[in-house]
Amino acid sequence: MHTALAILLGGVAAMCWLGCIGMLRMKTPTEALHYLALPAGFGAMFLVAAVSIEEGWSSATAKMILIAVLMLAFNSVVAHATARALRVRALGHWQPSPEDGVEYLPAGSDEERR
Amino acid sequence: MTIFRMLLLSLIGLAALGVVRTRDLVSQVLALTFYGMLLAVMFFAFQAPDVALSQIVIGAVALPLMIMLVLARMRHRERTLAEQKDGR
Amino acid sequence: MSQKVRLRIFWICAAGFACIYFLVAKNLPPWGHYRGPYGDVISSLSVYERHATDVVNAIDYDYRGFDTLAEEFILFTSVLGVMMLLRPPERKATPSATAEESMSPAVQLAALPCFAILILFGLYMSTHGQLTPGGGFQGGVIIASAPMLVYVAEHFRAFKRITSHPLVEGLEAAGAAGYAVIGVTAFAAGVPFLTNWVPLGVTGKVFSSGTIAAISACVGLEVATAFLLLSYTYLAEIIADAGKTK
Amino acid sequence: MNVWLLASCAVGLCLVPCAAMCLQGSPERRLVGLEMTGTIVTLLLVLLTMGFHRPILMDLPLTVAIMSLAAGLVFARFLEKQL
Amino acid sequence: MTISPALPVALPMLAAAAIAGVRRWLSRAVVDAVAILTAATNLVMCALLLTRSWDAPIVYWFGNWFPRGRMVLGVGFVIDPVGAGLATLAALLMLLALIYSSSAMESGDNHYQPLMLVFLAAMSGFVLTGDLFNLFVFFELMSTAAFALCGLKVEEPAPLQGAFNFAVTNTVGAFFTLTGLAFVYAATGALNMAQIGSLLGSRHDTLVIGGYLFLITGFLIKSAAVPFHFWLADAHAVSPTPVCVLFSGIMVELGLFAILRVTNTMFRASMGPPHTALRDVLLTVGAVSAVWGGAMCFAEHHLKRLLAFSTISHAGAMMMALAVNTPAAIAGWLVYLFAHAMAKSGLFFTAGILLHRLRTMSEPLLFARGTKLRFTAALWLLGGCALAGLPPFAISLGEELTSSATKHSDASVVLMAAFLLSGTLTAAAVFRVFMRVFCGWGDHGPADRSAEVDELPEMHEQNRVIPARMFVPALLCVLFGTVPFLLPQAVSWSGVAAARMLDQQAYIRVVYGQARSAVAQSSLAADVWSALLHSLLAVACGAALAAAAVFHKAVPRRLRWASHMEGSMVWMRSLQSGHAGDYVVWTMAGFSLLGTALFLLR
Amino acid sequence: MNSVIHTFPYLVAGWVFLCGLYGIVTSRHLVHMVVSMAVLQTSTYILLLNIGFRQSGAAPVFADLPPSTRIVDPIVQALMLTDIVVEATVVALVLAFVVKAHENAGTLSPDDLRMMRG
Repeated sequence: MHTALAILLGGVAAMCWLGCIGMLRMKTPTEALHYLALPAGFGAMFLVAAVSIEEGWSSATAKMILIAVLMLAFNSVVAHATARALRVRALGHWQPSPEDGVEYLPAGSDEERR
Repeated sequence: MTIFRMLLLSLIGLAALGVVRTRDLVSQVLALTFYGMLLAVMFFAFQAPDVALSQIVIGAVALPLMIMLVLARMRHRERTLAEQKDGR
Repeated sequence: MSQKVRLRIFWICAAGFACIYFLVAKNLPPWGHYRGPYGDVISSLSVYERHATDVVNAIDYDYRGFDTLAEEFILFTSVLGVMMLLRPPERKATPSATAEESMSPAVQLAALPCFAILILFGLYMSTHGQLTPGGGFQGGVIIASAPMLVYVAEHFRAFKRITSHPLVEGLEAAGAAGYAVIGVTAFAAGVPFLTNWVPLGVTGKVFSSGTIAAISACVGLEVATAFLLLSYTYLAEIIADAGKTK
Repeated sequence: MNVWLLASCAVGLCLVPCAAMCLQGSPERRLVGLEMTGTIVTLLLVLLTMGFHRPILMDLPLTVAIMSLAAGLVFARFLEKQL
Repeated sequence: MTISPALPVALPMLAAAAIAGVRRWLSRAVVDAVAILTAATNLVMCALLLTRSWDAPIVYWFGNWFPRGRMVLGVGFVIDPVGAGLATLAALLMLLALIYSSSAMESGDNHYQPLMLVFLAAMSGFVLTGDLFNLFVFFELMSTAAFALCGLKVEEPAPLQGAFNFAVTNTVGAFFTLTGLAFVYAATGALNMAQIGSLLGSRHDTLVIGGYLFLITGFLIKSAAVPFHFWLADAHAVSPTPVCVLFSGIMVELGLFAILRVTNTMFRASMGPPHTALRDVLLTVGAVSAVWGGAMCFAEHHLKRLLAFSTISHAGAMMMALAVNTPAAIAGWLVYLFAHAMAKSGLFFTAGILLHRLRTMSEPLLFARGTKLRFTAALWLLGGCALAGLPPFAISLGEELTSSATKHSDASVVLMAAFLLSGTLTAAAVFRVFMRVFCGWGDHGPADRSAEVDELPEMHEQNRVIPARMFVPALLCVLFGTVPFLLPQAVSWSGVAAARMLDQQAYIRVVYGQARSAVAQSSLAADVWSALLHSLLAVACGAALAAAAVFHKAVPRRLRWASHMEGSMVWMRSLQSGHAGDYVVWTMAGFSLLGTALFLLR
Repeated sequence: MNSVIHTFPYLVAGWVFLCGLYGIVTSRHLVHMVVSMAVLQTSTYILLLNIGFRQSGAAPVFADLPPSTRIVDPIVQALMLTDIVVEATVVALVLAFVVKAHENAGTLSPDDLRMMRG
């Protein structure tokens, strides 16, 4: 049991470190944004496992699960909103257009599909 | 744990200097938010959960948000004034 | 005084300040070995005499409740001051010429559950103040931050309807006055101002510890509405213009 | 000093790269760093809570999670539209 | 029925919240009536508390938390005659200010009255409390209300800058105070002032000195001591008249009161005699402020700023009384405080009437335009005489009492000189305005930058007739200013109050519910003839100085230093730079100097 | 080493105080000045917290603790709670001055905004 706990917590720390170092090494903010997923995804999952090992089923575990769900569900939205803000600040618009010279999205993704 | 606390305090000292030395206002607000988070962690590590909680909601969210709103309002006004000038 | 001169004087004064501060700090009790009895006495009393398990909240809303009353009125005053300073001038809304894209559907969709969670969590926080960390103050700020998500989702009309209602202002005053009124009710029981005179209930339950819970609720109301008013007052101009582009 | 506190020290040191992100550079980089800080602080507070053996304090990381996500959304919107 | 000591704080707060909640639906007249009624009730309640506190200080524990043994648990009010008297004075001035503003001011959509009521509650709490942190919280509440009131006239750019500078300097001061509070808490582990006093005893190490230094820095900023004074002129120049009355009449003095309270109830044994450092330092600060403020006052041509600088000068004079800190000196301080509050309020009300009629505050622009305003002129002249202390106005009585406490010591010369200079210079400035504006003598006089700051009148509509409600407060102030002189018991009463204030041991005993102290007797008597002589000298010198400045063409070229003083003290004026960063640097400089002096002289 | 640890936290509070003052003094924009003021305020939290801290003391919440546990000083925490509110509200009010000054004067550099000079 103790070993499992240690491994899980080590995993959390490793995810955090990987995320931070990756974020720091990336040149553009958009690239750095990708590393948010490591601690928010894997870190939170590992932590749920670790807390439930330690506590069994208790209110703390429930809260931890809630935290993990929140992180998984909303971190993607926040990352999307941030990416959008970064793109709009860099290019002045969100919808892709030929003058961009950068293809972040497949052409004509949003409007046409509607 | 003592060493961890000391490191946290040193980081706070650094971050405080970083916040006041940032001249760009939007950057400064973001730095202030980071500083607020750091303080919240420190309060928690120093066994003050109540204070950490209010530091999170005030120092790391409400206060930067207020400053952000003020900056937004001023930019908005500057922009509309510039547009009115162009319109004439 | 030019920047250079000011900075030069600053460095001299900073050296003086640092010396004084160092001399004082050297004589402080060694870190981590504080011995003052005040906190210990109160924490040994609060569970038995007030049935409150969160000592910090017991201090804030009972032992030193008078400080908190004044603090609530600082908040009240400053909201009043902000509203007075930024009271809307007679100005026509000038819709922005450059049409802005609205936020992505993903954000608009996510903002609403987040709104609900914030409100629920804020209510939880302000009602459990005497038991666990938290309390009216923190809960109020959390509740007040929920409408910002409505704003982010660009339901401007809904945001305006939530935050600019005259009722908000009334509730803010009611929250501030409520605290003082709770204090005054103690006179009816023949005890001094702000005495916790109602039955204390069972330790660990939501409706325990007497007026602490009631005061916490009042503070929550006051803080939530105060921050709503603040955010609306700062955003009023932008909203007026944004509403016109739609 | 238990394994939770050890882990929290390791995670806490991650705040240094976050500080490097948040205290210099363009607002965009800072925003990304800030969101990373929110995530790491949430995990850190969970670890500390368990390390102090006070599961009652679990409300705090929950608050941090909710508030930092909400704040992330709001900041992103303002950075996009107004600032 | 006895009045609960909580009510002077709770009632205005409740009234303010009630007004603010429904202010949209209330007419101006109703709101004014409620506010005036509340202030009047407060006045009565505070007066009753004053009479009750006469026999023994009233101790009131909020939340019914009586001390357990030697451990004070909750927050307590300890009401002694000085505190209750100041609360009464605050309520009186608030009443007059509200009466004045009901006819003379726009109320900013009824935001103004609740702010004033909160201000009143804060001042009452500040003077009545016996708890250090409570003192700080009310200090902040008072400051917050004051900032908001200062920026009331939002249409003009100047008020906002004045209010901003005011807010920044005072908030920085509050942080200094809070740091000091933390040090004191670390040293004693208590927050009740009596308990701190008994725990500190005669401890005199760097922690105690530093804690004291940090604590009073905030209060020194509030009481506008040089070099912490810069915010005051900016804030006064831009505030509406009734707010100026409260700032000058009572708020600045409350800063002094806080220094007195802190020094006497907590640090009397540790900082007081036999250590003389504190006395010398405060005496120096007071003397410098008195002279500096007077000189700046004479050099100023914006009427409200001129009065603001005279407040700095008089606050410096009062600070010297605090420095001496014997029963006679504190009694003198009380008389001085009351007389000055009345004189200054009368002058500010009169300036408000001038602004209402002639629509500017700049002396060069007002030149000879007041010749028809006989009644206003009389009020202004009387106010000038009151500032110089001409009997029956009581300032000179206070000066006499204070300097009688230092007979035969080296401080007495400093005191006399500073009092004389302060009275002369401020009176000269007021007389100069009188000669130029109301008599039309001489010429426009030099213009300066600050006088160019144009001030909009406080009412939108042009109103040629002055309502009685504007005159009555000014007149009442001038009349009240003579009370301490005409009432023979006033001096002995203030002697009793001062003796109460200074008896630290009795204070501590009362807080712990032990033996009531015996009623103090006072055999103080001021030498009226000496007071008369000094004040006549001040008035004569002031009039001469004013005449020399106004008729500067008739003065030989060699001797024109009066008009030089009026027009060309560039370096002193350039320090008043309107930059909040500068003000904070001066605060730090003052703090470092004070600290160095206290640490080196100990 | 021990004596360093015994005073270092207090010195950090003093350092943050100085940082805040530095920010206010060198500020070229009123909003920057307000933010520096907020930083200055945090120094008081750090000081208060460190004064009341006890090594191996628990957080003062007795929901899951036996009542005789050694805890850190709750008083300073109550004071800090009050203090944090005071900070937020004062900043809100001062920001309103800043907004209004911007609308009236069009600039926010304290060097240009000097109606009050002399």
